Amino acid sequence: MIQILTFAQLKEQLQTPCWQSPFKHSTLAQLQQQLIRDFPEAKAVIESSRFAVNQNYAENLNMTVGSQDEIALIPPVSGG
Amino acid sequence: MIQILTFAQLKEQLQTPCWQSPFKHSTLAQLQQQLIRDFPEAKAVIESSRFAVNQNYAENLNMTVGSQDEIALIPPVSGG
Amino acid sequence: MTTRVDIWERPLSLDYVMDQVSAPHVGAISTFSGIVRNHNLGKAVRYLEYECYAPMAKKEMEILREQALQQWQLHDIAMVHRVGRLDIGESAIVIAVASAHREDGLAALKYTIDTLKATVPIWKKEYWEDGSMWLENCCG
Amino acid sequence: MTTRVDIWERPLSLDYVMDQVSAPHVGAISTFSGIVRNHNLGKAVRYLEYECYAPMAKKEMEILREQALQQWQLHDIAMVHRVGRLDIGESAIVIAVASAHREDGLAALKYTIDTLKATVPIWKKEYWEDGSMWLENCCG
Repeated sequence: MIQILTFAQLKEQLQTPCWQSPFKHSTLAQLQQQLIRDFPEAKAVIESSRFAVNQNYAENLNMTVGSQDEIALIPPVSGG
Repeated sequence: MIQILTFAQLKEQLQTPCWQSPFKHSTLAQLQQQLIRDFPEAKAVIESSRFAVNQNYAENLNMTVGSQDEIALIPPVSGG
Repeated sequence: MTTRVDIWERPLSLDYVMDQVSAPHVGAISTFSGIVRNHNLGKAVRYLEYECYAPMAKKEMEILREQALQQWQLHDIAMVHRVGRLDIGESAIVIAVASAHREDGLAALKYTIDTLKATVPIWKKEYWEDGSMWLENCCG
Repeated sequence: MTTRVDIWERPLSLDYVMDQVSAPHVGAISTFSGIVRNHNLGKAVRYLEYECYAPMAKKEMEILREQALQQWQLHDIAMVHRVGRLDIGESAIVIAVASAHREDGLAALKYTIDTLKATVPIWKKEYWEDGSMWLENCCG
């Protein structure tokens, strides 16, 4: 099972700080599509968010991840 | 009599914080020439210095000044 | 990971980051403090709440710190970001850059705050009299 | 003439200039401190002596402050230069710039210190073990 950490407006819209995908392995693109299917009202913020894998931004959505990875979906940041 | 305030290396080379010209009126160019005649060993620093008249930098040496003006010769600055 | 980047839940101190970067061969210290304003986009702000993805935020701050140290001639950089509730006038971020010469320090300071605002996973929510909203650093 | 520019014979305080520019609508405070280093141009420095043409120095500082306030969107700028004998690690100049947004503040801070070093009639003499020399701000 893959878990995805969520933050800020994304966390509020998904109503959980940690969304659980049914997959054992998946590309980030598949996870994104699954999220949009489960939360169609959050499509805009999901698509404007970037994935991080093990605390590093993913370069693209082709990357395959598994249940051992720490996955986070990072909505547009507003620090500083 | 025109007085010229001096500072830093210029003050040390002229050995006075306030040099007195014999003129009542003079252009800045004439004052500069007089200074170089009196202190030939200070020619380099005199020529690299800028005149200030009444606490404003003079645009050029054509300006005529008199004994009522506050004249200063400003060597290259090094504040900050 | 050094202690030169950090995230605090308590009030920040500019003196703290300045002390961290001070040394006898430092000729210039440039600092930036990002402060909670009493208004934004025409609305009166009551307070802000900052949230972060702490381990990744520290990692990203360390990455941008290393990038700045490589790009310019610097002695050191220290920065602390605050999270939790912040009131008007309180600092959300303090950064200090120490250098021998000012040009490098000022350029690195701008790079550091610009990059932090673009990459570090920290979010702020603005609270007004009549509502609240998560913000995005779209345009600085 | 405001009290936002000054020349002190005593140790400077960054807090002093930061307090002068703080206000509830300020979102960014950028500061610069110019500090006496323990070496310069390959020589070990013991201490510095700063001298100034005080009335004109304040006037020039006020002029460049007004230029910066006109050129960028700023809340306020304050600066103090120190004169007399300064030891290693002591600040010769402190500048604080307050703005709503960081870009203006950082640009104005750079303009202020660059222009101050080029135009304000202040001079420093460096003292080493074996001599001393008046310096010139030729190249920053």
